[in-house]
Amino acid sequence: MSEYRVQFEVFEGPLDLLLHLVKKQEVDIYQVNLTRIATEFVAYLEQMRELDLEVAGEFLVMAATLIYIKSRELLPVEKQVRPEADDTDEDDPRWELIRRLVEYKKFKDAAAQLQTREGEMEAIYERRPGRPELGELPAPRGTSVSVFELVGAVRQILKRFQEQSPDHEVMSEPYSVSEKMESLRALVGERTRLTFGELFAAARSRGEVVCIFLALLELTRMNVVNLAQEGEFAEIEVCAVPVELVPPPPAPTPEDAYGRPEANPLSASADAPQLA
Amino acid sequence: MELKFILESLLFTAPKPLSIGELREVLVKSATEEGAPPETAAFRKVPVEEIEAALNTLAAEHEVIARSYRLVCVAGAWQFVTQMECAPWLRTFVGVKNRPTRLTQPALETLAVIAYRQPATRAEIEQIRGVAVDGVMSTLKERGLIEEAGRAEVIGRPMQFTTTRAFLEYFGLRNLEDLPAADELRRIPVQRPEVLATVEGQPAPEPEQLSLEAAEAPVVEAPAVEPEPASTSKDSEEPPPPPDLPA
Amino acid sequence: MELKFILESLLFTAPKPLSIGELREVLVKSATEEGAPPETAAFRKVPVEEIEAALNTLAAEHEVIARSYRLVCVAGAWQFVTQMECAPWLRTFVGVKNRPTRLTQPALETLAVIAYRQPATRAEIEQIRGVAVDGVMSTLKERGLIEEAGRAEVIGRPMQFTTTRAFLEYFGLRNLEDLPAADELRRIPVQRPEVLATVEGQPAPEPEQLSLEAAEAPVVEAPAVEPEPASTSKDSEEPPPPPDLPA
Repeated sequence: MSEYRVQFEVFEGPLDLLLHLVKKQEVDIYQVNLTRIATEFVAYLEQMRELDLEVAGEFLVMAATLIYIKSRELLPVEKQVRPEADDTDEDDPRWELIRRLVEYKKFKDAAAQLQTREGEMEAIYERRPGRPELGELPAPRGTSVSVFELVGAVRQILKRFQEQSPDHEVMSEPYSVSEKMESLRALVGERTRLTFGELFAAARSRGEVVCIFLALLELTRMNVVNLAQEGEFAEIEVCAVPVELVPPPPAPTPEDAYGRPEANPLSASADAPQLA
Repeated sequence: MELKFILESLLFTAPKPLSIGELREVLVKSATEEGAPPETAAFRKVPVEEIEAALNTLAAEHEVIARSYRLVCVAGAWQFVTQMECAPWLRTFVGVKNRPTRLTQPALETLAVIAYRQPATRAEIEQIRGVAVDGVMSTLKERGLIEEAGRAEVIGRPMQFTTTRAFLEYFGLRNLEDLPAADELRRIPVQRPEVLATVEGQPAPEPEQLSLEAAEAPVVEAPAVEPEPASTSKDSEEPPPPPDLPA
Repeated sequence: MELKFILESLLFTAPKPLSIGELREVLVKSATEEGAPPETAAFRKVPVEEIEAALNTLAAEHEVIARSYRLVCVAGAWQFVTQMECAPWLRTFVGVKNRPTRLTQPALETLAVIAYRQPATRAEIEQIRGVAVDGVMSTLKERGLIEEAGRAEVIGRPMQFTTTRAFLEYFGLRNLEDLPAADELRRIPVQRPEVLATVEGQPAPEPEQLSLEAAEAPVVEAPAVEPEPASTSKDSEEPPPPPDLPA
């Protein structure tokens, strides 16, 4: 069978071969001379045998049907069973065969159309747009942010700059992380919530900022405080975790503490020390 | 702002096809978000039908302006795609499209039968194609183009098969109605001429309805190996046993 | 196949803006590749002027058909962009807030330094503020409040930044002269940066005294084609996939 498939790939089955023979007659499928087709079909199978090719069972079955049709045709007209009424139509094997051929041809044509479509799809490209440059809305509609905010920022910078005496020395840090944890705990207990910036407001050196930051991380891990942020650019808020909700450590609630990327203490670290 | 233009800009910006549901979601979300601009309110409760109508209008408009791209709907999702004529240059620019190898002739024929006659049993497919289809069927299943869809309520309860969403996507079809000549092939009316064979004849007035219902009649498993070749869905159509083949 | 349609399909498919040179390269490559389809031969030696003319024709055509997108040329590169009117929905679609939240203190301070000392290099800003500003800078760029404005002619040629028109709008200023006087900030001398580890980290060899007047001087050609890893990462990277829309 596989051998045959290689050699006669053109014909996908007996119906395919039949269609080919019908086409050779160059007449309408309903006008085809089935007697001739039968002869040609059998001849084709003979040829296959001579080539030592296995003939698939489906072809033999079809040959049998064709020979039966042919034998009926050979009878004298008056002895032929000629159905007159519609209800006997289906007894006519010729009709049955032609019906199958017509049906098969339609699906073969449909398959050809699918094949065309398949090829076309290889030539159609989708749009692959880049991210649109919409930017963010620079300002809420109608209102503008007060320029005083900018002035405030300028003052802040200058103040810090002046505080940094030009001859500042590196001193040993007079505070520790555990110390800062204690004061943070007290601060949060007192105020319940405060902003990230406030934590560092009093810090006077980068070393102190780092200590406060580590203390905050530790308290977050211990689930004493939560970090949250209202929106993308909002200040990070530090809130006390209500006592009754405190689960036994170490069971942090990563959702609250690290869930939002902006609230992630690690990413905030880049900006944290600037209030020192 | 007209709805169709908003939809167009969304489809133009989207890196993947968007369904009507997804488009609607953007419209609704835009209107209900905090600080939503006032113009978004108009489509806060836009009905699905309105979106669909706007999309069809858009597609028709793009057909008219005939640019190098067009708006299409494939398996319910809308997207902009290029015209085929630009392929030689896009192939250089984007690269050869990453698609699976093309289907073989038997696979395409089998797929066509399933596509038009779904749900179809293996026996029905073999009846139409006149050959066994086991190998082809498993290829099609592996490629996700067809899937099992319950059993037919006939003797033997054979498995039925339908095409998948991936089938529509593979051929770029909007839905099954979009299949070429769908109406004709779903129920093929094969008309019998009054007289067959070599004798002159005119087409009979009464068409044969080869409908889905007929196909669901009891069928023999794998008729290809059966001695009776023309065993159709209709038992009465079986021809008399064939004589022996000449040696 | 008309040249303009090929160009249109290329720009339509491209995920980034294309220069005339890049477009020409695709046309030439398509025609000279092995097994090139015959229709590609027509543009094997297409002159740059012809491409430019076709692009201008295209842009004019798109102006006329007035869709929700148009063809524009920015800094010598052509691309399709959506119309401003569709922005509220597109923002929702790509997951950008329609209403920005207030600037954080670090962002405000960084913005202040840039506003008063523009054009300012990253190193200069970090020196004045005493911290690394990468995160804040990209936030400000994303919000369109600052932009790149050429490179400083010092060792390492670091990128310089200026405030944008959006910055003026955000603070309700008519122009930069409207900024409240802050001569002190302008006068802070900048020295060699400390060991602040930043990606760019180019030590500025000389204190840069940059006044407001300097900021208004013409700036160097837009740097879009010269990607600089640290500062333009946002632009040069492949666009992130859009947020998945909930079904």
